[in-house]
This record gives sequence, structure tokens and C-alpha cells, in this order.
Amino acid sequence: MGDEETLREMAIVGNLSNEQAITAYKTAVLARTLDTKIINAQRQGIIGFHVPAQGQEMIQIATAMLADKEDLIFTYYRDLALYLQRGVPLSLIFDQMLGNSNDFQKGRQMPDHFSFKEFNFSTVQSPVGAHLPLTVGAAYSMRYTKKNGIVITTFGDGATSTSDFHAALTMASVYNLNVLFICENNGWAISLPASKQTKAEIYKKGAAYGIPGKRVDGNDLIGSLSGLQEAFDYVRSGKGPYLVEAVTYRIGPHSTSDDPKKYRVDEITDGSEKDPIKRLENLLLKMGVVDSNFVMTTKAQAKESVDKEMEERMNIPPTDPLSIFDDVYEKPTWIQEEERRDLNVSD
Amino acid sequence: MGDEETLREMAIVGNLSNEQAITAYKTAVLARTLDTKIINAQRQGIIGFHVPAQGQEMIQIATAMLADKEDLIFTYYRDLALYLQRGVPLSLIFDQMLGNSNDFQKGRQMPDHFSFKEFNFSTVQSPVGAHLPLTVGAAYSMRYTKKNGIVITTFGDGATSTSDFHAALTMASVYNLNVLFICENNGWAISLPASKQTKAEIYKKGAAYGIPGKRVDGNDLIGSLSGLQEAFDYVRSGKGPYLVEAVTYRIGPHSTSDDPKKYRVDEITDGSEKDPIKRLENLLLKMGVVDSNFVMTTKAQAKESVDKEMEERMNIPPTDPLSIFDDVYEKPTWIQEEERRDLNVSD
Amino acid sequence: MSQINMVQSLNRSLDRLMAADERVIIMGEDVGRDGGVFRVTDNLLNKYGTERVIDTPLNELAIIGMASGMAMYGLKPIAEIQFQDYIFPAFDQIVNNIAKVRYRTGGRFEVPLIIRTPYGGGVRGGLYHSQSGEAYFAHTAGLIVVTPSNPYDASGLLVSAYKSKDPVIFLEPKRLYRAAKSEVPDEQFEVEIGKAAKLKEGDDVSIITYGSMVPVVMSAVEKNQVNADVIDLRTILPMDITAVLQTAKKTGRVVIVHEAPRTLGVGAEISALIAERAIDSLFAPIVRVTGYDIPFPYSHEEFYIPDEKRIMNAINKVLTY
Amino acid sequence: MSQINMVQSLNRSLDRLMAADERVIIMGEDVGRDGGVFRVTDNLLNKYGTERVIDTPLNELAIIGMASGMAMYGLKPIAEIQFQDYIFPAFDQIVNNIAKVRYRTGGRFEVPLIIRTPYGGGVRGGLYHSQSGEAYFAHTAGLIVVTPSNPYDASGLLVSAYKSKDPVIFLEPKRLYRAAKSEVPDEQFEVEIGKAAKLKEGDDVSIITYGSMVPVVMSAVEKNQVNADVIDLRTILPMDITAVLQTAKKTGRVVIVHEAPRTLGVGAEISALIAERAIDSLFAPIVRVTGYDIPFPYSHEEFYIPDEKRIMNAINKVLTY
Ligand SMILES: Cc1ncc(C[n+]2csc(CCOP(=O)(O)OP(=O)(O)O)c2C)c(N)n1
Ligand SMILES: Cc1ncc(C[n+]2csc(CCOP(=O)(O)OP(=O)(O)O)c2C)c(N)n1
Ligand SMILES: [Mg+2]
Ligand SMILES: [Mg+2]
Repeated sequence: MGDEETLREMAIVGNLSNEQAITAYKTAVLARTLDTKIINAQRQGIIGFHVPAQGQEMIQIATAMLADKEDLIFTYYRDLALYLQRGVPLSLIFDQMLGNSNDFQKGRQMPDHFSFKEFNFSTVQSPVGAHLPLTVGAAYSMRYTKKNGIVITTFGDGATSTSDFHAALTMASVYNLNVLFICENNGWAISLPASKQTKAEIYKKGAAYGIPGKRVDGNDLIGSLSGLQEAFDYVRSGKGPYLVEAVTYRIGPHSTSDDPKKYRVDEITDGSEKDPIKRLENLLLKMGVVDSNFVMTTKAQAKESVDKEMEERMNIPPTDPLSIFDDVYEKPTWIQEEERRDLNVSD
Repeated sequence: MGDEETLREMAIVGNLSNEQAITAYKTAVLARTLDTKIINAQRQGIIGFHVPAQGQEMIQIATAMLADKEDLIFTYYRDLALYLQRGVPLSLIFDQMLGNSNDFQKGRQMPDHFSFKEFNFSTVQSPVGAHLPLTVGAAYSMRYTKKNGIVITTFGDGATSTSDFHAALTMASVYNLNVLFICENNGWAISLPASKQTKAEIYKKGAAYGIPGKRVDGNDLIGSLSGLQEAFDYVRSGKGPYLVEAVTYRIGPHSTSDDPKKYRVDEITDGSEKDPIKRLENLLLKMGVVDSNFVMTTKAQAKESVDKEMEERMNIPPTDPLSIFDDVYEKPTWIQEEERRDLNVSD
Repeated sequence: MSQINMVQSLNRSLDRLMAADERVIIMGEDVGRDGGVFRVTDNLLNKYGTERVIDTPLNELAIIGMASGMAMYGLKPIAEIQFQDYIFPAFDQIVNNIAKVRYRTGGRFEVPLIIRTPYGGGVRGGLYHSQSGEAYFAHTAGLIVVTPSNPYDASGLLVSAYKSKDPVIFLEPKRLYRAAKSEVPDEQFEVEIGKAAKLKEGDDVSIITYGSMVPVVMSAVEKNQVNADVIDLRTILPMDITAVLQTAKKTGRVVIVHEAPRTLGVGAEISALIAERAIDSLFAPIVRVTGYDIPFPYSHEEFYIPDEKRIMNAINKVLTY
Repeated sequence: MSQINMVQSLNRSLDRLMAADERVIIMGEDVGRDGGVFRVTDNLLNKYGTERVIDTPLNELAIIGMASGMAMYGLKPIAEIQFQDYIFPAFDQIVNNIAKVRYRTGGRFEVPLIIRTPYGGGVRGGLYHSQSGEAYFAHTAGLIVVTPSNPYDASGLLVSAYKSKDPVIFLEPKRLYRAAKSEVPDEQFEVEIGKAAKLKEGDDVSIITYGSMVPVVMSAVEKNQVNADVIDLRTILPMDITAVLQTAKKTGRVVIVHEAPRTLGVGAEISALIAERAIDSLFAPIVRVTGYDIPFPYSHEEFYIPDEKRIMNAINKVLTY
């Protein structure tokens, strides 16, 4: 999509103010800066692991922009920009990434497996797709208890092959539940290109369940917003579930443990022509909404706050080893109590 | 479909000879007679259990008619007519239903869980849909080892909701395997009507995988044959998998343990207007292919051979109890050997 | 008080729970109009409607996954898996999700659901309608696993499961569904999770069992006038370690009886706990009488399931050791 | 002979098997171009092509289900599950199908496949990249479950698994993948399934262990000069009962060490077998040193996995009993 077209699209969305566009840009830059910081911290052994979200920021930001506070969001492990746009502070993100004693989850999970309940996020788990059937139950509960809001969930292209995806779409459709399924198709499931994941177009997979679908340009803020708007409207109006395929691009490796050179040799690029942040930046500059000075300041500020925040959070002590026996059950059974004593003694 | 239409359809199929139509009719009558016999035997405690195939005979017969010897068929638990049309003798069927010492499977499985390897059938298991991923592997193997033939599999409407269905269609499509998926949509999964199983039309479910589909009138021989022919041609030509939805009708209960009055009150009929055997019978009579005398003789003969066969097979002794320790592994481990001795002693 | 069987007891208990608490939702294959293939949920659809008694499509992963989302967000789902043999498609959701939600969120979420499922043989169901899979669940921290052996415990354990904030695998011995009636109060009452029942006091030998094997054990010891301590575990995870060790120390002779296969069956854990904590009290080997390490056969299931003879052989072995 | 690590050993063994037998097919997520996330299948795609080294979509049920169809119809699939934690979506296919095909067909079909999967902690993988789930499989008759503890056994067990006509769950302790090198023959050789290895002869105490814990046990007994009999089971199902009983009877003091949680872990079965068959030889309780009955935590995994200190505590306990 060229810039001219994008401008026309913007008119279609209509309600995107300059302020909103600028906020989105700032979030995107912050997310990218944070991501880079974490990758470096991982290399230095400060943070254990990371799944970079670079390249996928814009669809995540658009999702957060259109979601209401009362909407419940089930993210997956690669949604850094989504949290930031929805207001999750850097401090909480670092606490989880570091697994320190401030971490809501008590350091129990790998980095990127967040659970920001206060911001109406659910909980992230590693098994791909396994959160999807939960979204359906949550939507059932919300309808049953007459709560406002819809359920939104994100997942990768690989997740569409899982049994959980099939289960979730089956149930969402049969019970006509308000779930907005957003597939962040970044073209890869680790080393498997999306073209080998499935021969169908992902947004058409709803056809097997009577669920409508739509493909949106996930690398473009305006494209994402206008595409998503229709989907949000559909689900909010109670018509049932909807499947969005956001075409996006994984700029980096699958994770800090991954070496994409093994499988991505023939098409490695820096991703810049698809880079959603560059695209928004260029658009804002071209439209005169911001100038190059603003761009520089934004980036510098992002870096400063990310650096500062991480330094601060690194001072927070780790959790007590004996706490590993908590939260297996509401109250530890005799087994956990005994094992806690065992660890305490052997320690 | 009126009879006039049916006649026209018949011209389309073209290659259905009178002899073939008569054979199909005879098989259908035999299957129905056998089914009724088994239900009675179950009531008398002679056979442990049964899932009647009444109402679904015609799509099963059509499938067997179009299948080549070298085609490998994975049936489900409700395919009595399919076995008969493919040449499985009554004796073998009774041996399995009775679980006697002649049963190929050594009495290990419930009735209706056949494994007629000699007739190029695979093995039936109870978990709904669980055979479907196997079909894909078998098709892969056949292509890899350059064997002729395709893989055909049958399953119910309920099975389309299982994870195994999703898994099978995913793999069949991605590796472009020669699998013909035939859903015998009999309108029910025990007490759940197909309309509550899914909101999509079953033959369109392939869309999620890029697999073409087609609905056929499974209660009509000509309709089934002409519809299936296209699907067989597609798969045989190596174009990949294909999904057929055969609309049919479960005349009886789900199984001998089921009481459909609990859930089917509002629409209980004797199914006669949908009864595929009556329809074929009427057509053959109308066309003068057979006369009413023939019909009577066919039914009488079917009854005679079914009665005679069962009486004979009932004389075959049961398996040796100690054989329950065989076939867990190629050779029993020390555990099975020890447990066999234990049973022998306590006996 | 009424004289009722286990199906009736469960049905009434479900009814009372639904009447008292709107958050209780029943779901599963054929649980609605059909009332469940064993009729445990009979008539509940009529009383509580399709919003609260949900006939689901044929996908156990979907049932359990959806139920866990409901439980995380305020409801109290009671999901039925038609036969325990069909729970395995949902195994990932159970061990990787449900059992770990509280833990992985640092206690910020919980999944207080109940998964009810009939298990065990004796109904001529062959490989796929007869399994006793309790050990698969009992190896999973985060789950509670219970199994009643009589109508009273069925009702009482169900209420405790309802009150539990942790996920409960509720295993119903299908052979006992209609096998016997017993006195069950008409009001709600509890049978505490984690507490075994002493069914019989005796000094010569301890028999530790649960679920489907309880009546067989009781019949064996009564007919043969064995002076046995008989323990019905009722809860498999967390096991009542006090009851197990107390009886082992008291008699010094232990026989464990269950229907599931021996290798890594629940009996292995019972035996190991005793071998770890009460070895000096033992006068004889700890003997397990169990289903065999083979798939559950259609023919000869009567030989598969431990019978009184096999139980008595084991008892005599430890008594005469 | 070469000095190689476990990844190299497995890779070479796979390579030799593929070179010798066209029926061998490798399949799984990222096993092709990527060579597997742990590089066990590195370079095999280049050598054998996409027909024989199959990068699959993200569905473990599909991988295992398809592999089982391949195995039933003449091929020898070696399927990789990227982490053992992700095998549970395929659990139904494994316990209800693969483990029961031979049985339910009266021996007319078999499913000679291998499921390779890395297991265990120590790589900072948290709840979902660290589990040791061997007990879930070892409770299932019809399966063979093996786990090597060193590069030599890895290669040899893989060849035996290849020759097996029964389905083999091949568990690879990921922490040991590159932890140590050892001498491994360059030609094909076998390590027999069902046979444990005696790693050290000693008289005072028996330590029975396997897989990931073997080096920790060996280091503990060597550093502390414990006069221990050390058994590396290598095969978990069917277990080498002769080796287990022989050592228990010899020393009369048994410590069992594994990384999986204690409750109904494999140690329970080992303990129960001894308590059933060698109780008179015992001088001390049978003690288990295991992972804890909690989900595998991300932080403090070093406390979760049994260390030398915990092992020595147990050894001293039984020695001084
Ligand atoms: C059930 C399961 N199988 C395998 C894995 C290992 N794994 C982690 S991420 C991943 C690829 C996921 O791809 P996709 O869904 O496209 O999301 P992306 O990582 O590309 O954002 C795989 C195979 C897993 N986490 N869960
Ligand atoms: C995985 C699994 N879940 C539940 C069952 C119990 N069950 C047996 S048949 C059946 C309904 C199947 O319906 P359908 O697929 O339409 O086939 P039909 O019986 O109508 O021919 C159910 C729920 C089962 N066998 N397997
Ligand atoms: Mg992706
Ligand atoms: Mg049906």
C-alpha cells in the first residue's frame, strides 16, 4: 500500500486524531526500544530469554487502541506493544522479565509470559494455542454474568494448526460467543513458513465454523485500525465470533534461542520496507504531523526510560526459594509442606 | 429427489448396470437383515452390543462399489453394509460380533470394531475421529512406497468436531495426500443434532484447509454414486484430499444402549420416506429391473443365510482367557508373563 | 434420608448445587436432553435450561478448555467426560493448563472446576469404555483426584469438590452406579477431600483400596472373616497419608487393591509411601492386587478385574508370610 | 570411535539408520531446515530430502497420528516432539491408539514408531520446557519407554528402538545434550531395551536412577566416596526387574533418584517392586529423591532438580538407619 492510498484509508477511519497517531507512534518506538534492550540484556545473561515482537507492533497497538477497558484480552507470548499501548508500565514488564520478587507471578514463568490482570489481560502460557479454548469459556462467563465487553485474543499463524484453535472456533461458533480472534501472521512458526503451515488463507479458516473472517495489513496502523474496526463492531454487536488475519512480519529471530540463518537465508532482509514503525514514521513526517526532531526526541526518550527502568528493577531482589511450594493448591497439601521442609533442611 | 429425477441421474452415472444395481440392493437387504438379527441377539444376551447401521446402507454400498481392491479403507463403527459390499463374509462378521476364538482380533474389541485386513480395511477403534490422522500417514506411506490406490475413510458428523479431524485435514492438505474423507452425516451424534454440532455445512469444512468438498444424497444409491464418482476421480488423479458429506439418516437408536425417546420425541418417524433401501427397491420395481417376487425372495434368502450363519458361528468356542496377555507387545515382557501365571494360578 | 443408588445420589447432589448457586453450569456430551448416557444429569436441562446445562459438540479438549475459561472467570462448571477413556484428548488442557494456572500466575487466577467422568470395567465395554486412568492424573500436582465407592460418598465428595477452589477430577466407578443403594441424607452434606474412610477395623492385615474395588474387597473379607483393617481412600490426590501409615503400622501386613494396571498404578505410590515411612512395622511384603498390565480386553474382563479369589490369595500370602 | 556429545551421537545414529533403511522417515516441528531446535536432526534434510525429513505444521496430535499411520503401513517414522511438555496434545493418540493397536487387532497390526523428545529441566525453561513426564507413559502397557544418560547409550538405544516392533517413547535428557562427550563407536551398535546398566559396583547402598540424574548421582557418590551400587535403568518400561532386585538384595539399602515429581513418579514403581519382592533384605526405608510435587518453576529450578546435597542426605539417611 503506497502512502497516497494510506492517506485515503485514513480518511475512511476518520476518527483517528493526530494525538492518537502520535501516541501509537510513541508506543511503537517504546516497544521496539524495550525489545532491543531485552535482547541485549539476554545476551548479557541478565534476562533469561525473549521472544522479540519486532515487526508486529502495529497490529498490536491497533488492537489495544480499539479495545475497551472492559474487554478481556488473551494475548500470546509475543505482544509487547499491546501491553504498552494498553497502559502496562515498563516496571511491571521488567519485573516479569527478570522474575524478581515484585513480579505478580512470583517468578514462576519464563519471560514474556505475562498476566496483567489489572489491565484485563488473562494469562500467557507456552503451549501454542492452548489459551484459545479458554477465551470461549471466558466469553460464556461474561455473557452469563451480564458483564460488558468482548473477549479478544491474539495468536500466531502456527497456532491455527493446533487442536486448540479448532476447539475454540467450534465452541465460539456453536454458542455464538463474543470472541474476536486475531491471528498475527508473521509468516513463520519458528522455521516453518506460513505457506507450509496451511494451504488455506488463514482468514478463511472460519468458514469451517460459519465464522466470518478478514485479512488486514498488520504492518500498517491505518490498515490495521480500519480492518479491525469492522471486526470489533461485528463482535460487539453480539453477532458472534470473528477471525482477523493480520499480515505482519517477524523482523528478528523466533526467540533469543533461535538462529534464523539456518532456515531464512534466501530471504533475509532487515525488514525495513515492511517495518510498521518506519511506515508510520514516514507517514507522520509526510503529513507534517511530526518533524524529524520529534522523531529523534521520541527515540531518545524511549531509550532513556527503558534504560532507567531496567536499572531500577534490577535492584529488586529475587523471590524466596521456599515460595516455589506456594500456589500449587489454594493451600499446600501435606506433600508440598513436607517438600518445603525438605528443601529448607537440605539448603 | 423424485423418481423421475433419479432416473435422469442414473443416465448421468451411465455405467451402473442392472446387475450392479441388483447386487447393491441385495447387499443392502442383507445388511439390514443382519443388523436386525444382531439387535435381537443383543436383546437375548448373545451379542454384547451393537451400533446399528440402518438407514446408512446406501452411501456405504456406493463407497464400496467405487473403491478398488487396492484402495485402503478406514471405516468407523457403523459401516456394516460397506463390509458386506466389499465382500466380507457373514462368518467373519459374526466371529467378531461374538468375539469367539475365530475372531481375527481374538475377542479383544467390542462388537462392530472390525479389522478386515484381507479386504484392505484398517482397524476400528471407539474414540470418535481417532482413526482420521492415521489415514494421512497411510496415504503418505502408499505414495512413498509407490503403491497404487487411495485411502478412503468414513466417519460421522460428530467426528468433524474432534481434534483428530482437524489434524487429519491439516496434514492431508499440506502434503497433498490421496485421502477421500466421507462424512456419513446421519443427523445425530448420540443425542446432539448435527445443527448443534456445528453452524457450518460439513462439506464446506475443507475450506479451512484448501480441501474441496461436496454434499451428496447418501440415502440414494444413484445420488451417492454420482456424487462420490467426482470425489474418487479427484483423489485418484492425485489432486489431493477431498471431503464428501453424505447426508443420511439414522433410523434406529445410536446403539443398543441408547434410548432415543429421551431426545428424539419430536421427530421420531420410521424413517421410511428416507429409507434408502425402500427407495432403491421402488426404483428397481418401477423400472422393471426386478419384480415383487424377487424382492420377497431376496429378503427371505437374506434372513435364511443370516440365521444359518449366526447359528453356526455360535458354536465356535470362546478364546482362551490366558490369551489376554498376548499382543500387548510383540513378545510379552516379564510383566505380562508374570501376570499370566498369576491368572493361571488364581484360576 | 433416602435409599438411593449412586446415579440418583449424584443427580440429586447436582440438582441441589444448581438450585443453590447460579454459577454452577453443567456441560458435556449428551448431558442435556439425554440426561447423560448414564443418566447422572437426568432432568437437569428441564429444570435449569440450556444456558446452565450445555450439550456440547464432540470435542473433549473443547469441553475442558471452555470449562476452564469459565472457571477462571467466575463460574463453577461441572464438566462431564462421557467415559474416562475419552478424557485424553483434553489431557494437555488438564495437565498443562488447568493444573498449572494457579501456579504460573502466582495465585492470581484459579480454575475451580469439576471434571466428572465414569471409569472402570465390568460393563462389557472393552478397551475404550473400561479404563481406570486415575494414576495419569494423580501424578499431576495441582489437581485433586477423588473417587467415591458408594452413594453417600458420591454426594458428599461432590459437594466438597464444589467448594474446592482447586480443579477436581471426579472419578465415578460406573460399575457401582446402580449396583447398590444406601442411605443418603436429603440435605447437602460434605465428605472431606483428603480423608480416607475406615470401612472395617481389624488387626491382622490392612487392605487399602478405593472406588470400584471397595465392594469386592468388603465382600471378600466378610465372607472369609478376615480380621482386616479396610481403608477406602476416597481421595487419591492428595492421599490420606495419616490413614495409610496408621493402618500399615498397626497390622504390619498390607494389601493394596485397585482395578487400574499395576505398573505405576496408585498402588505403587501407596506402597512407596509405606516403604519409606513404616518399613520397620512390616511383617510381610506389600502386595498389590490390580488390573493387569494389558489394555482392557473385551472378552474375559471378569479375569482382568481383581476378584475375591485374587484378593484372598494376596491376603493369605501376607498373613502366612 | 569418536569423542562426541549426545546430540552428535543421536544425529549420527539417525544418519546411519536413514542411510541404511529407506523406510526411516523423520518428522516434526522444525526438524528439517532448522535441524531441530536442539540440532539433533541437523543436516539430515540436506542429505535425505523433504520426503524423508518432514517439517510439520504445529500440531503434535497430527504428527503422532500421522506417524502411527505410516508405521502401520510399512514405514519406520521417527517423530520428534520439540519438548516433552508438548506431547500431551497427542496423549490420546499415544495411549488410546498407538499403545493399543497391536492388542486390539489381535496382533494383526503393529505400530513400530519412535517418538523422540527432549525432557527435563536445567535450561531455564520454566513450566513448559522442563517437564519429566516419563511416568505418564510408563503406566501404559503397550509402550516402551527408554532414556539414555550418555552419548553411547543414546546411540545404542536408538538402534534398538529402531529394531523394535513396538512403539518406543525415546526420552532425551536435554540438559545432557551437550554436557559431556564420550567415546562412541562409528559403526552401528545396540544397547538392549529392558536392560539396566551397572555404573558402579558397591556394597553399602544401591542407587537406582536414570536419564538426567545419572551424572549428578555419579558425581555425588564419587566425590563422597560412597561404596554404592549405581544402576542406570536406561529402560523405564519394561523395567529391568532383575537388576533392581539384585542390587536391593545385595545392599539392603535403596535410594531412588529421578527428576520427575515424587508422587507416582517412576520411583514409586521401583519402590513398590522392591517392597513386594525383596522386603526381607532391607535394612532401611526405601528413600526417593525426586523433583518436587509442584509445576516446574522458572526461578529456582536449581532447587527443584535433585542436587548432590539432597542425594547425599538420602544416602546418609539409609546408611545410618
Ligand atoms: C503445543 C506446542 N508445540 C510446540 C511449541 C514450540 N513452539 C514455540 S513457538 C512455536 C512456533 C509458533 O508459531 P506461531 O504460532 O506462528 O507464532 P510466532 O512464534 O510466529 O509468533 C513453536 C513450534 C509450543 N510452544 N507449543
Ligand atoms: C472421543 C470420544 N468421545 C466420546 C465418545 C462417545 N461417543 C460414541 S459415538 C458418539 C457420537 C458420534 O457421533 P457421530 O460422529 O455423528 O457418529 P454416529 O454415531 O452418528 O454414526 C459419542 C459421543 C467417543 N466414542 N469418543
Ligand atoms: Mg508466526
Ligand atoms: Mg452422526
